[in-house]
Amino acid sequence: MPDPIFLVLSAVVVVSAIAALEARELIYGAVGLAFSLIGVAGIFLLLGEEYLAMFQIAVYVGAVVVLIMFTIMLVRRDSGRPAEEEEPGRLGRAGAFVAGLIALAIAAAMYLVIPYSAEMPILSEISLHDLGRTLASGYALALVILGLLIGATAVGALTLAKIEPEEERGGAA
Amino acid sequence: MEPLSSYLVLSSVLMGIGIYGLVSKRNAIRLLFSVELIVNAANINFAAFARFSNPPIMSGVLIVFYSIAAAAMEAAVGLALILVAFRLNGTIDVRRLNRLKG
Amino acid sequence: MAFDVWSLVVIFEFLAFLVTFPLLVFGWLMGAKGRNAIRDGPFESGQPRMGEARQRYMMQYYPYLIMFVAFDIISMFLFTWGLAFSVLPFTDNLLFIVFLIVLVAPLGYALHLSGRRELW
Amino acid sequence: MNGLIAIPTLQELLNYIVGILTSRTFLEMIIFPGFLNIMLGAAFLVWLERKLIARVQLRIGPLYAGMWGILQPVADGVKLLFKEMIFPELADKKVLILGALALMMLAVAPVVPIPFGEGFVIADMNIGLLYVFAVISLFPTVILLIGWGSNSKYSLLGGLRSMFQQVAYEVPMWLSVLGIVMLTGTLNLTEIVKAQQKVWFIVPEVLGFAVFFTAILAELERIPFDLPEAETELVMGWMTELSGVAFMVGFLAMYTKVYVMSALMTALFLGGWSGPSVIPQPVWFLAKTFLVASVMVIIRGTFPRVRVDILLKAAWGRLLLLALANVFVTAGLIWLGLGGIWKV
Repeated sequence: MPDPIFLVLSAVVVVSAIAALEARELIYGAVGLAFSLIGVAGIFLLLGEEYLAMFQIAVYVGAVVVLIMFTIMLVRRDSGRPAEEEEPGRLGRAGAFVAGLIALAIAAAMYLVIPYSAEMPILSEISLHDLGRTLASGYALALVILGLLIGATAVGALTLAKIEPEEERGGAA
Repeated sequence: MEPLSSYLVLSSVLMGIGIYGLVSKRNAIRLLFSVELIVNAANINFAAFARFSNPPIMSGVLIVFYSIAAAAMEAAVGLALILVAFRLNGTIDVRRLNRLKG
Repeated sequence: MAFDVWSLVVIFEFLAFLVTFPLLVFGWLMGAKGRNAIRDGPFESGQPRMGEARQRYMMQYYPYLIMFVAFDIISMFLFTWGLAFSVLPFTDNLLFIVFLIVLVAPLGYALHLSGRRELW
Repeated sequence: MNGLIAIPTLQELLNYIVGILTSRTFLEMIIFPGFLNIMLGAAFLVWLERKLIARVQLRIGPLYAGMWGILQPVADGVKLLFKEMIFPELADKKVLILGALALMMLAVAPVVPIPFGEGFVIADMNIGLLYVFAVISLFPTVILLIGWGSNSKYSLLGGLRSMFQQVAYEVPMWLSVLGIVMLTGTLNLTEIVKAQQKVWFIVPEVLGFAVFFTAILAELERIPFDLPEAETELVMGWMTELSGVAFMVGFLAMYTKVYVMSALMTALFLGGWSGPSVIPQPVWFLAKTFLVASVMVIIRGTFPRVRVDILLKAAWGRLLLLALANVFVTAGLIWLGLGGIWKV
């Protein structure tokens, strides 16, 4: 008997993920994505990873979705129409078929091959202190590299997004 | 309690949706949505495996932290690229962004 | 189990929904209705509508948004550090400070870029 | 247990329901730290603001509804309840209505882990502080959506400004609290209050207090930083196209947010419920909360509005660095061995 909470959360995740891809207006797609990500945070809570769930909500929904919405608002033609031409024809159906096949194959593989479809071990909560301690002791180098990565990507994104003066002079592309 | 395989099935379904989006959509921002969905599917797997091993593995959780951080910054760069593509071509339809083709 | 706490959050949100949604429905039912071409236009200080509302606008503050994404992640990592601060040895604390200082350079760059209005 | 599910009698069912309705958790949700408290607090803040601002500007303020006009918020509410909800023809009605609903639901959510007294807390979360911040970080999304869905220039510009402002001040707000987390080593708000029984955190964290207060003024879009709804430029900002009950809900949500953030600040920096025990703990807490809110109102009465580029530049160039300086000061305090005072 599956856990009803898990079922509800899975339904939220899956349905809003589909809505994100199929919504008519791009910005409502972003809302769907936000709900899907919140659902994934709920799954993390169900797994007992509270800090991770808060991290997910604050970073994904609080920052990434806002950035996506802002970009969607910028990426519009002057007429106000959204700058996209969807064509859900043959390709869409083929894509759905392929994706369904892949998902089915992976799901079957996981269901059959994974040796322990066991219960979650009952255990004490992972203490919040351990998180910082493990991060600092075992993953120190990775942390500094992550800092460099974040810095480099931030500089890269800014350099990409700004309008070069010569680009303006070059005229319409 | 849910067994491990439920989480894995959920994550593979999510990944299937992401792949569907990547294959069939032409809008660059929707492709970014699909990538985020796939990353999230992977994150569910990491967290589930970390929690279900006995004793739970701390690094399984930490790798999700790193993964979320990297995915967020990747989204920032991707959106900047989309902005540039829109400014140069007036469209974000990936089928029309083929000016690099010889 | 920690999830009990979160079910309380869900119940509380549901109660908030139960309090607010009937209000909105009530207002919808009780308020006057009717169509009027002038009144139904967007508010532009009494002027007739001019052009599209959803047009392109300046993105001078875009660098701040990128910096927000960066520092959002950083501060979440820093909270793990803060939790463990008093049990960590001195060298490990220095590590986090290095992690923080690495991010000051992009911040300076973002501030510089955002100050130059001709770029956006 | 022989395969049959026992069907409860009506009496048992009734007892069960009464048991739930009178359980402490449920009462806490509905009455004291929960809804009644929040709604009355927010309504009281509306009145307090109008009255205090009137005093600052040498006026009298609301006078006729009830004693000293204290029922004025109720009168306003009833008026708005019966007004027509006007939605521009190009706007997305669903976004406006659901956006107002979402604002209200988000505004009440942070109250869950805030302790209004020892034991007067809805859910004692281990991770309460982070939960509050995660909820607050969802506001810009909703506000941007409302601004977009209104399909009006004022709303869109107001929504964008609001988004940039809230996003910019979120980071200093988080980092100004990091010092407290370092001193106590916990994210549980009840334990943070308990750690302040000897000395309130406003003493060692005075820099963090200043940064936090500035940041929440900006988060709440209160006057020196109320650019999103600067009435001379943007009419009502992102709320321009909300009308009738939708406006009422959005407006009440904003005041609820003021109340909840004042409560959060009380719990974090002003010792929470601690005080001489002749007065009960919740009274201390509420008194401090309304003191914080009154200070915000008086600031509204006395300060001019700042410009948007200065505002954003100040967040990243000054406030963030001050918050980081506060972190280093706290680290120094702990390395000097003074951290034991606030250890739980």
